[in-house]
Amino acid sequence: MSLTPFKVPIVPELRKSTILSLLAKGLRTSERDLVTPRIVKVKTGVIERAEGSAQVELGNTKVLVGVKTDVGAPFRDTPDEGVITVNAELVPLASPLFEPGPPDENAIELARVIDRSIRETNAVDRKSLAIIPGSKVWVIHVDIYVLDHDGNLFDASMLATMAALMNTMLPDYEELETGEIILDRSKKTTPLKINKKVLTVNIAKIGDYLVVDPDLDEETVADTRIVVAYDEEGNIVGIQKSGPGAMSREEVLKAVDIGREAVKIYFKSLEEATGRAE
Amino acid sequence: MSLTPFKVPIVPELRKSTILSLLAKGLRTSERDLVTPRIVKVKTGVIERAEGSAQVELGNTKVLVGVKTDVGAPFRDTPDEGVITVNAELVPLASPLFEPGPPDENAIELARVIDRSIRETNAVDRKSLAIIPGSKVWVIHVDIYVLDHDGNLFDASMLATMAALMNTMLPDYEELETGEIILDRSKKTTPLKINKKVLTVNIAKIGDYLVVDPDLDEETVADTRIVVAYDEEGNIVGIQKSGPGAMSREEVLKAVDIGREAVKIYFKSLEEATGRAE
Amino acid sequence: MSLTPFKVPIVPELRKSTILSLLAKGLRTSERDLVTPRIVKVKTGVIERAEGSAQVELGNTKVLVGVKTDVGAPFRDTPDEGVITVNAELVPLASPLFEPGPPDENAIELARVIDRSIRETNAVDRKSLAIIPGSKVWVIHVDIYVLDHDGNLFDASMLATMAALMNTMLPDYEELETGEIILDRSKKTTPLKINKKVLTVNIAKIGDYLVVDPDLDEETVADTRIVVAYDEEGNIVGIQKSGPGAMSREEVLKAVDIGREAVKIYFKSLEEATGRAE
Amino acid sequence: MGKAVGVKLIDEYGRRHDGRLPDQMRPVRMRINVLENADGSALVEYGRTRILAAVYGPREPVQKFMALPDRALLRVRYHMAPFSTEERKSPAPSRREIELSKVIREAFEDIILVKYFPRTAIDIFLEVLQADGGTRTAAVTAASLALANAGIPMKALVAGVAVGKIEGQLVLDVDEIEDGSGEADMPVAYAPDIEKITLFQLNGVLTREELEKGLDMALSAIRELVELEKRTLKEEYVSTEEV
Amino acid sequence: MGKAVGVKLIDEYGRRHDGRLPDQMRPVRMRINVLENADGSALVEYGRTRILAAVYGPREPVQKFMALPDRALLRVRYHMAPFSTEERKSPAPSRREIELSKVIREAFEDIILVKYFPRTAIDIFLEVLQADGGTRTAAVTAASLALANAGIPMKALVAGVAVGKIEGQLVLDVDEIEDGSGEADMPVAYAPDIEKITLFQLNGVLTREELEKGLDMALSAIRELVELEKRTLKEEYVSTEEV
Amino acid sequence: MGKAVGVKLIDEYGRRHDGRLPDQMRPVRMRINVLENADGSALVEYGRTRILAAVYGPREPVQKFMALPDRALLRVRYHMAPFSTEERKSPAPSRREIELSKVIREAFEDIILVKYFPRTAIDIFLEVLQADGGTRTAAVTAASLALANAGIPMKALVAGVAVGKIEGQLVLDVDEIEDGSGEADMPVAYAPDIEKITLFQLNGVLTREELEKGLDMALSAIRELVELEKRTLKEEYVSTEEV
Repeated sequence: MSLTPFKVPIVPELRKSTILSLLAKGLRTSERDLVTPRIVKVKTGVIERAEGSAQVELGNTKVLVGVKTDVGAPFRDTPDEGVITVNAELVPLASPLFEPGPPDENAIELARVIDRSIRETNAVDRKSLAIIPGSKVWVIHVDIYVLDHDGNLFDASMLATMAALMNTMLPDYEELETGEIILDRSKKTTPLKINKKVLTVNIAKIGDYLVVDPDLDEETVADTRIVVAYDEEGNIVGIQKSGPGAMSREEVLKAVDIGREAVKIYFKSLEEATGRAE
Repeated sequence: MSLTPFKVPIVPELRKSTILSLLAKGLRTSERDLVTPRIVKVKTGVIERAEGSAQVELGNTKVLVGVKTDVGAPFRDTPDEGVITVNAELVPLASPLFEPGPPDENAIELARVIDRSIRETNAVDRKSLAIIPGSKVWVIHVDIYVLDHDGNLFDASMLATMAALMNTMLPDYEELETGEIILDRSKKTTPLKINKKVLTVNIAKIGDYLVVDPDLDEETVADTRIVVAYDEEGNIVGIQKSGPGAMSREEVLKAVDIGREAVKIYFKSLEEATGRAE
Repeated sequence: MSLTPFKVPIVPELRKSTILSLLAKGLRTSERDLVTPRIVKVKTGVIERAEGSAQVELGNTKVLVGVKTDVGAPFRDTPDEGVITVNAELVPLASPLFEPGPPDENAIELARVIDRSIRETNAVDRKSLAIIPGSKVWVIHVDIYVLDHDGNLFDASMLATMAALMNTMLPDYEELETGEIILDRSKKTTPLKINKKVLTVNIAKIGDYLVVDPDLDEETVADTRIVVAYDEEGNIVGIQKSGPGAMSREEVLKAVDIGREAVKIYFKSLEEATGRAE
Repeated sequence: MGKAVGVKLIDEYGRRHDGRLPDQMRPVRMRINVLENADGSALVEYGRTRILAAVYGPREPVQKFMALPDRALLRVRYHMAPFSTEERKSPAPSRREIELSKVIREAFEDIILVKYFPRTAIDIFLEVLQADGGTRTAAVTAASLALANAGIPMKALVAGVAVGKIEGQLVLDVDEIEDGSGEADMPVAYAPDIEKITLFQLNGVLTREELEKGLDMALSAIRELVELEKRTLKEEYVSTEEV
Repeated sequence: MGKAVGVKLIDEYGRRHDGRLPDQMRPVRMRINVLENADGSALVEYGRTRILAAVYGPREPVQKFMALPDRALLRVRYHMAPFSTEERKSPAPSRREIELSKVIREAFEDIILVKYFPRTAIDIFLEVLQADGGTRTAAVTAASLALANAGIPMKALVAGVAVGKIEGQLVLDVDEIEDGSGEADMPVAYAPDIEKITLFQLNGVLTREELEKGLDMALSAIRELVELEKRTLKEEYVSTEEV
Repeated sequence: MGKAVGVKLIDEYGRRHDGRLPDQMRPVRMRINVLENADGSALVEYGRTRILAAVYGPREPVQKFMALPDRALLRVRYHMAPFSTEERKSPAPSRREIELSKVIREAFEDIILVKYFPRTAIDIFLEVLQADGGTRTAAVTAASLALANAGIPMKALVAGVAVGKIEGQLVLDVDEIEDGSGEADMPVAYAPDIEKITLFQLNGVLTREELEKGLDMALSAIRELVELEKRTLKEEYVSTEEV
């Protein structure tokens, strides 16, 4: 069941007209142009005890991602592949809009969009995660933790997820004669095998304008948003129109093109943080 | 925890007195006598991909039942018998009275009354559902889906359940050397073995009158209801007084006798639909 | 998430000043001194079909504890030890303050404080509960059922738990060749091995006074409470400050000393009821 | 709950496994005023089956939007203690408990004079402390006593008992062993003073004749149970063993 | 849902496993007024995918605090019947169903004239009776019909369809077999009369060119689907097989 | 969480496994103003244990019926991030988290001047980002800082620390390894300026003398921690490693 949100902040008409009149001049309240994201900071290894982690700041939005690994059973239809789960928590310390409780539709959508981008591109090499094919595989838990919400949780979470996965080291393990696997989490020596890097660009439609990386005010006044995932070759590897409202055919295609340029900025930040430029 | 319903439609006194004054003449608003159900339509095989299915219309009440099968472990105390589960969903499209959410007490009562009628009579041959006695048996899931609620969900659901079970074909399977069972749902060749046919008759007490198959208006003004399950031999194979209110000893016995006649109409509809008259 | 209780009974100021002026004279509304608990009644074996049980009355507070046993898997890090679980239900018949539903923070705190007192002292010999070390162990379920709430659920529940555990007899069992364990609950011949007896004393701070075993009125007006667990040697085997409010260092130490005397009264009641003075 | 195999439940002399005759109840004990906080309370035992009932109200409903303008709201919870059954029962309400809460509530909707107390709630909390068959009917009896003990006006007292069919024979007040192997179980609640059946279920197969005979066995036993209730309300405690 | 191994999904003549051409839809059936209680209802089939839609409202919101002062509250539930899938689906809402309920609600937020009905709720209930690929897009089509059938004013009718990529080729209206082995699945909902895309997702990998081509395939098919909707609203029932 | 077997946790020179003396804390870092949206926030580290605290309020309670006429309602959530522990922790609140939320809330009920803000709510959200022992006491310290940072008036600042007993010896600020093998763990929160103990638990066995000695170790350390809090409130960031 999905309901029209009835507890959203009401943005004064004045605010909206300020945003629009700035956009008409090619400007934004955050003093950047329409196609440039806010300042991005990516830091990996921020949770030493996790197998992988990263914190991303995108303007005032702050997202922490931790990766934990475990040994479990594979899915029946992919017996020789590891399992990856993505979960997002919009914890209440991040925003007056968030309340404690199980993930709501926004948290679930966020996690699923990121999950699909990784899964469909085989970004993490799932075959390399089989320990005993058919019975024991690595289970990779990606937990997205939003710490400060100032809009565009998609791009910040995707970037933090990708950085955390690239930062992940699998623990050493011992295989007992019984087939049981005993982990030694104090030793983590095997990097998670990454096949592909994937990032998203969230583009908001405000009036007739398309703007990259909307902040919370912009998201609130936006007509709608489209989130596009790209790989480094510029392929489109996932899309989600998110939010009420509609776009024309031309706007969709234009957004895809704008995003393809903007994602390069994110990829640069990712490379700088992970030192794994390829 | 059970609460007096506090969101029931209030039937105007006028409506109730209309119903009562018609009953005094042996008539009902739906232009039938007191002991005759509404027009029944039974159609089987309506969900092609399910292992069995049936849709029943009883006046304006419409119920869909689908049967899915799976392989699972038997109960510990009946290691050589299959498992049957009955679940009812009062989905919100069926009535302004239904809200989304897990089954409430009405849905649970409905499912359990039908479940008991089937179980106690061994209507489905559970012994024939053992695949490897003690470890692998068929699990038969009966899902009752109410699509339009105009009263008497009991009889419509029981009829649809019975018809769907008679319509059920078990999938072919292969037993691996490991003991694992692999289903091939594209081939369904074994009919589910039915030992006995069981149907219910719901009888409402309105004032001093007993009426068969009450519609929603009648249920709302009824003092109470009694649902009696019968097999084809006329044995009583289950009873549930449902709804607030009470009955005298004589009313109970009279209801049981009225129901025993009325159930023949339902059995006829069942036979016509399933072509399995015995 | 924990909230300031917003549905607590409001104790009239008058009541509070009555309590305080009595305390100033070393008296209490229940006609006892500050360091003496209410009259205690302990009765064991009250639920014949349970493996162990006890009912405790502490003034008007009444708690029933039942112990059920089962066979299950040990925890991974203690493969040769049995498992003990403690659960508390504040069932709504016990108080107008209790509502049906899953255990709230008060019930959870109660269960966990008692659980820790037992666990940390190895009060129940967990090693003796291994059946097949590494795979099959006894699982001991302690269920605390509050029947009448007139304050100090901690001491009454702890006493009932201890008495019920001392009353517990493990069922006979048969080990099949498959390694499966078949219980015969009709024969219970092996007493649960108790290493240590542990009881708590709940001390409320009301103004500048410390009172043992507060009743509900006293708990309601109390500034805070401290629950101290002791073994028979007078060691301190658990503490929980419970309730809002604070205590000074001196009050804490004084409470611990007061409790150490008061607990002897409880131990005496326990011994009389169980006949297992050691 | 498993079916006992090969055990004769009725012997050659017509005696049941615990020595009872077919139309004989287990020893019954009733007591009121067993709890301090509740407005009314009762403890009822049919043999080893033991039910504790508490009644609160009429009082303000927990949530105001539930209040009914023309009558009291009834809330009933039938709940089993985790230690009441052979294997520990999870305290979370099962589908069975949800259904039984409903049928027990409905057994009292037309008995309590709910019109006297508009906008209030009357709560009936039933705890199965020990389960040995017949818990829902003993719960009805306990609820009736607790309601009377709370001074809630009722049209009449109600009591319940189950009739079973084992080895082809109708028997009164089935216990767990008999229920597990029985062919039918028919719980009935009845208010003799107004001749109303307020709860009625059948789980199993009966002929029309057996139904009528079984029903009459139940009604007859319930008349005695209600007499016991009346004595209990006067004397606070009654036991058929001591009679 | 497993990927079919070694099965050719497009043959040498460009035909798909069920004989369709790449840009061909499955047989479509639409019917309105299929339910009595709902204010509007529709049954939509794309091949074996079958969706039942009901609309209630504008009516009072279930909980008053949800009411919005300047517009109607929309509630959408996309739900799969337990028997709609290959293996039984638990009736509890899955994460997938929660997401799809959201994107379908958002597909109508800007289509329904919600400003006309402040303080009310409009409920769209979508039940997947049988799932064979494309359920969310068929659900959008069914919702559009049920809304119109309920007389809810809308800016335009909406319909949906998914374009997939299998064996390197773009194909219209993928079914479950194709989806399971496909490289991409792109569900689109569109209101042709106002030229608005109201739902858009891509699951898989496409080049920029494929995206544009696929989108145009979808929009073209949706134009025809909306024509069918219009005919359905006049004639109550339409099937492309009978055309 | 398993007990380390055969590992000496205190060496012959009285040094602990990480080189600390018995009465020595791990390196402590405190920082405020770490979040933008919260009215007050703090990050507190005791060694590898890391707690993020946010305070919102006084603000309107989420649900109006919770509002208290004479004081602010306090809401506290102690919550562990799934990646904070050795094995992933489910984000659903555990019984342990529910209990700790309660005792931490109670540690502030008498510290915050709740009477100043009737009918409002003050929310304290505590996220354990990394858990290495002592999370509840570090959480109290973080909450105290975040409350001060939010400008919520308090009687005094509060801080917390746990004293443990390992190999017969009392030690300050136990970490996870020590806790796992320890004989006792005693978390204490204290407001030195008003000499009030606001949180106090003991998990394990102590003699009367050990209790007093351990309590004094804790109080002494807390006095220093509160001094650090005061410096942090002036300087925004403080670390004992840099001192």
